[in-house]
Amino acid sequence: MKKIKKSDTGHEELFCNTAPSGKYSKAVRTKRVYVDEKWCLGCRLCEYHCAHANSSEKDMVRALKDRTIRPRIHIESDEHISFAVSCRHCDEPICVKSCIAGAISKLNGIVRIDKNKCVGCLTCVLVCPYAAIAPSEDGPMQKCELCTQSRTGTPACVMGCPNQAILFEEVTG
Amino acid sequence: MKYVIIGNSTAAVGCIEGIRSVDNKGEIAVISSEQHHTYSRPLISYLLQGKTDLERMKYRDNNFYEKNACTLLLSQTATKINSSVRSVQLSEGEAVPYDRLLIATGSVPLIPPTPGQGTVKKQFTFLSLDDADALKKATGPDSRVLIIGAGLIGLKCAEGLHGRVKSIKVVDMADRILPSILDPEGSTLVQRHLEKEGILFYLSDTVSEYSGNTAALKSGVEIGFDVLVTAVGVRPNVSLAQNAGIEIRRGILTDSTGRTNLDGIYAAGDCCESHDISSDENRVLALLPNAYLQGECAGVNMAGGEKVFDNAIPMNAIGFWGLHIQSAGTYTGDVYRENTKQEYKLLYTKDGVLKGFIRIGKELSATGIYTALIRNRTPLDSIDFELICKKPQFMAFAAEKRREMFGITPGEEEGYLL
Amino acid sequence: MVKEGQQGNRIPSGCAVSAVFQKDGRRRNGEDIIRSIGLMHERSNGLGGGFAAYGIYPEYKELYALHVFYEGEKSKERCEEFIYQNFEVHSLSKIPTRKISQITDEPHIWRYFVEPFRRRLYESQIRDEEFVSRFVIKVNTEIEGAYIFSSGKNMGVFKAVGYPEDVGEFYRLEDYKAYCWTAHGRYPTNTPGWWGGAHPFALLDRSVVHNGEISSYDANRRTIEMYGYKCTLLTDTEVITYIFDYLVRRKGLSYEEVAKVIAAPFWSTIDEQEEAEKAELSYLRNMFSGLLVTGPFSIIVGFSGGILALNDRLKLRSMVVAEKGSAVYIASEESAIRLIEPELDKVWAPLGGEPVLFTLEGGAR
Amino acid sequence: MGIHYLYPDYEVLRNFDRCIACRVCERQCANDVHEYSVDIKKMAADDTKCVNCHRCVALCPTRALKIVKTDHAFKENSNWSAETIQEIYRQADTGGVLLSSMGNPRPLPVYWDKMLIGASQVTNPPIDPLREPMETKTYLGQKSTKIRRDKNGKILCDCAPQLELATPILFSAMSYGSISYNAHESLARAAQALGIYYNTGEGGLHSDFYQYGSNTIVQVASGRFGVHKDYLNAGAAIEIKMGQGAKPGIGGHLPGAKIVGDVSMTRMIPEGSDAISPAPHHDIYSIEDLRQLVLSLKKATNHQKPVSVKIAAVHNVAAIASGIARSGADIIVIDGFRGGTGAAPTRIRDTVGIPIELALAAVDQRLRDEGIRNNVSLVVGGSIRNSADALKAILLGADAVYIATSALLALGCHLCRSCHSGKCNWGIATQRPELAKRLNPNTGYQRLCNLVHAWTHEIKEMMGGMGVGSIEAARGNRLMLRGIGLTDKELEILGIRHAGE
Repeated sequence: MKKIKKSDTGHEELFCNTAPSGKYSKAVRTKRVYVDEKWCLGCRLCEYHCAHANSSEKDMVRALKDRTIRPRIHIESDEHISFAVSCRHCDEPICVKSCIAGAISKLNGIVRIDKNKCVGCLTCVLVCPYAAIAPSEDGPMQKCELCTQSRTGTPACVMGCPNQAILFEEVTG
Repeated sequence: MKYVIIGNSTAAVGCIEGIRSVDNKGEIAVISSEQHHTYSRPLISYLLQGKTDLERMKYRDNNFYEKNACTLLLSQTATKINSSVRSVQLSEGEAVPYDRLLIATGSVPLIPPTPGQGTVKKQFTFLSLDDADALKKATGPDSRVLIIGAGLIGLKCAEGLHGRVKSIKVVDMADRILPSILDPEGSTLVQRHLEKEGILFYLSDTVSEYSGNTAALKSGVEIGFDVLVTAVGVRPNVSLAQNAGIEIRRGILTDSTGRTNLDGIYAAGDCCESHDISSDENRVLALLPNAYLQGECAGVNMAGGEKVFDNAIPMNAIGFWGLHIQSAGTYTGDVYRENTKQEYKLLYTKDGVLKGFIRIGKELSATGIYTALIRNRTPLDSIDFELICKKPQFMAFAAEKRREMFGITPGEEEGYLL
Repeated sequence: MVKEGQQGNRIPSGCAVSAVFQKDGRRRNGEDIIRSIGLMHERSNGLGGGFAAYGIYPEYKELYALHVFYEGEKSKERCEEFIYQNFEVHSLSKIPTRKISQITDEPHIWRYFVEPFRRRLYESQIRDEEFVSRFVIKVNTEIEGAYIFSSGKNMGVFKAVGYPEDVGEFYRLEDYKAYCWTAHGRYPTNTPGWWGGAHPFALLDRSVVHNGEISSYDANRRTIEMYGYKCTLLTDTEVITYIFDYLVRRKGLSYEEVAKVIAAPFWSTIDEQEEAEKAELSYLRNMFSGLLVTGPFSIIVGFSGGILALNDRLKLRSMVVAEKGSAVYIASEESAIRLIEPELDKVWAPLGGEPVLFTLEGGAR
Repeated sequence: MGIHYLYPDYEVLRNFDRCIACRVCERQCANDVHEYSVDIKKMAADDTKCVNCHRCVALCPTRALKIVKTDHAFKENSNWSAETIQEIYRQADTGGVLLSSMGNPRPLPVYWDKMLIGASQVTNPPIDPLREPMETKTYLGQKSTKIRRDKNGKILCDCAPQLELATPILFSAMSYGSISYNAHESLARAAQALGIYYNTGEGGLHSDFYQYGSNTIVQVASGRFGVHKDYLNAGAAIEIKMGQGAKPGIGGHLPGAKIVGDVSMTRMIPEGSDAISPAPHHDIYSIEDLRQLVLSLKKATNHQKPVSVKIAAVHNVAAIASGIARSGADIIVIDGFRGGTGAAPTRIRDTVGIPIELALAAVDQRLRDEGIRNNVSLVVGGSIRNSADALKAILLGADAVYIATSALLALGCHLCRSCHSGKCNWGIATQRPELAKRLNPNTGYQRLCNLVHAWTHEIKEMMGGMGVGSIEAARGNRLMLRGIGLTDKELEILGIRHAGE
């Protein structure tokens, strides 16, 4: 597989001007989902694979037929451009720091939501600069947890992308 | 290194996590006048409502203190800070020495002096778990509740009590509800929504006198009630700091690292003043995210790390019966306004940046994109502002920016191994 | 019966090889070599055996010695007519043989000591060796029933259908004295058993005995045939002989250089060499790529004044070399050497693709 | 409709029980076959627009789609097939020449399938490629058998320029314009990674791809599009394209619609103008003219680059090849009649030219008979479909094979034979950016590498079976081939014996 070094992408700059406490934060090698907009076809298969992976049904038809899907990755597109948007699992996750219920945490590089604690106040929606958190069908908020909790165990959007526009890569973060 | 934290809420937790990101060894003592494991203060209305319970509203896991090696001193009130010998005097007589001290004493409710207040048997404030507990015990299906204050606390209290009491009436001296986060039109919109749920409002009015279970309003209206909740506001709890000689303005004054003017003493949370970058003014931002960020920043610096927190802004996400209100920043400058069936939206721009916004609607998504624009003071000419006004979206950003955010920098691909 | 090469009939065969070479030029008779090849009896199956001997005709050493099989009088007449048109014949005779029960159906076997007419050489504007080789190829392909199986100077090939030790007895090899003997016992996996198909195979003074079955056969054949050779027997030995003839005689390569062509090192090995060697190995392998021989072989090439032993690159066939004083022994099996010289100075198995070359001290005689 | 109406050849079958109306098919079909009906919340398909490229089928996440051949039929007639009848309707409609893409689909003999490869048993050991070296490295170029030595007797190792191939497979010419930028990038990167070559075709070389020059063969065709000095020097070799197997004797025509942006710049012709390659090179009307061009190109590149000449396999191919082998060219490429094309007149594609197997056998033998086989390397193309085809070609006498259709298939082509429409749903034969981006070169190059690796592995296995440890010992080793079900004449031309002999 491809080896990718993390660049100073300024991921944090959008929401948190606290100087990155680089030398104090623990460097964790983490795999993250990256999007290569150049190759996104806007087919939206990632959304469907995500919704399916996070359902309890083995068969996508049973899982998704006649339903409005609520994927944790979503495509923005216009006539010419399309790209997928999902949680960046930020080094300094503002959602974790802002959650009024203490329901969001980051463990092993993955930002997760404890649905049991979530009260649905939408503070996370207010603060997340990546628009990566949205309500689930049954109320509490949901977000991409890199399929650690899903049926597939490895990101379904990445596996389902027909054009390698979504990559699951290890970075030093 | 001995760390002492006065307070056990969000800022304190932020501080503990901040310290532990740098220092795994130092001792941490947490002094709390309450008797509870750290809990999510804003969740007390949800507790009333039954949407959460004591276990679930714990702000951190049960093993939080243990995991972070904290000594927890519950039901202990700090009475004095002796900065010359670096110790904190507790009400129980013991003095706790510190090398670094965090003051995170939060805020206390304001109770305006009103004639006859003493005659009200069941009266409460609504700031702590104990408040909520007491209020829960004091109310029943026949209770008529009078809430003084149509701000965030008063109205969340109203929502919390809704359904478990007979009636809820809200009095506020302002001419509209939620004046701190909404514009007049927005206030009206939300007020109508609350009224549909049976909440009665008495605005531009104040209680001139209580007499037992009756409140006489200045307007002449008399309201009978069984339970009174006073929620006109809070003020920073600064007396301890003040007595220690720490500089106080609207709240405790700190620099961007969380330091007060006294060596080794830091402060964070609702007891402090913040610099709101959207208005370029110092204000008390009694908001949970703000408390955490301040506490964490102070914690890192207390432990010898380096961190600054210098982009505080006001922001709020609140909802009542499915109607969500999200706002941030300062309402100043040019306004983009949208009022559709789905959403009521105001965006305020000034000096080429987004200063503030208000969104009201049943389904609000991606608001963080707006919030980030304010926080980062993103020049609006670097994005497609017209597009982003319609809806917060990344399409409005330059492709390069999107690549920074979501992608992999070209040239870093080292090639594939087969 | 379809002979070797007829109607495209190609017969792979397993074999035994053996050789004795005296570096000092001392000549010995054929008894030792017969015993040596005879020991490896089970490596042959009675369908072919033969010998090449160098230094046997000192009295005619400037003349080409043609050994010819004739199937009948008619072919003899035609061939001799052709010989007389092109050569001055200094001597001719039947090759002496001994009647033994193991060797039957022998053809007429004649020997001619000849010299090309100067006039013919001048007319054709070619050197005498080239002239003789073309003549041999022409006879063998065009004159039905005639087959020249030896055409060198001061050397001769003796071969027949039968076990090699019987072939040696048949040809009375105890009467010949040579400084170099090579021998071959054949185990063809098809059974035409034609005398011409026995080995050694020789062109001019270069003779080849070979054990193996080369997988590159048709690639080599189709390449060498571009240069005027005609592979009529479709045997490995034939094509290898032609390749040696082409590279040594016509291209002027040394025997070591020939080894770099036919048993070229693997590219990975070539890449490890220092620049000059790498360049030469690459050049030879690339330019003569059609002459790379793959598949198992162990060959012994006899020529005037020297002998070469070579294995395929992977050493898929056994071959042992030994020395005792100025005698050199090469054989498929060590026992075949020990039988005739139990006390050896040195015995070794050459590596795959590593040529072992010996020449007479003081040059060819 | 009426007389113009042709019932579609293929029908889109949708299993509505499985369709979740995700609309991926709709978004992915450039031919607008699929459409979502909002009112009934169902997908619908217009079969008349379907080219049977399988894009929708491949991307449907619930396997709700398949394409089937219609059972709509004309009255049975062995002489007048449905296809023949419909072609007449179309021509009667338009008065035009019928156009097609990709290779000849007719059921003509495929000689590869009538040749079998040998293997060692007992007398000669098979070689296990996992244990022993198994070499596929090949050099293309003139082989000099002259041995010259310096004064110390060292052999002088100077020879004509050679192309080194890690494996005897090259990607054959497909122009930028006929295929997309991303397809070219995939080919270029794969060629580099594999240690082989790809070919620019006659569309010039995009400046982005000069970096792959050492693995590039630049083509000079009759239109001379994109040819200039830097271009000639950018590649590792130059190929003069005299003909193409899919359409011998005619030129090319890339419609102006495809001459956009970089394509126009790379070809050095104005945007929107048709790129017409003449049938002949108008400076080559004879073999001696060809020789002049070969020498001119060598001169222009300081004799550093091998020059190849590509011809279509036609009736007298052996004689033509003999002429080329004496022209100074280093490599002869022969393209068989099953070779692909971005667009060709159907009649020509299907009826002109001869099979590559016979052409190769004839040319190789002819050059050997004339003793000039070493003057040139021989590369053949025109439907090399698998590693066995490639090895059979080498056993017949080729030095290496060109693959194009196989490479395109690896890139996703489903052989719908609609390249000429410019709406390739797989992002290959198109210049529309939204379609071209469907071929991610990261994927494409990887798949090409995989394909060639796989073939090389298979070739090594078969070589091992034959006991041939190096590819040059397989070249022209026709004894390793046997015919099956072939006539004496066919066997004679192929120069092989029948199975069992």
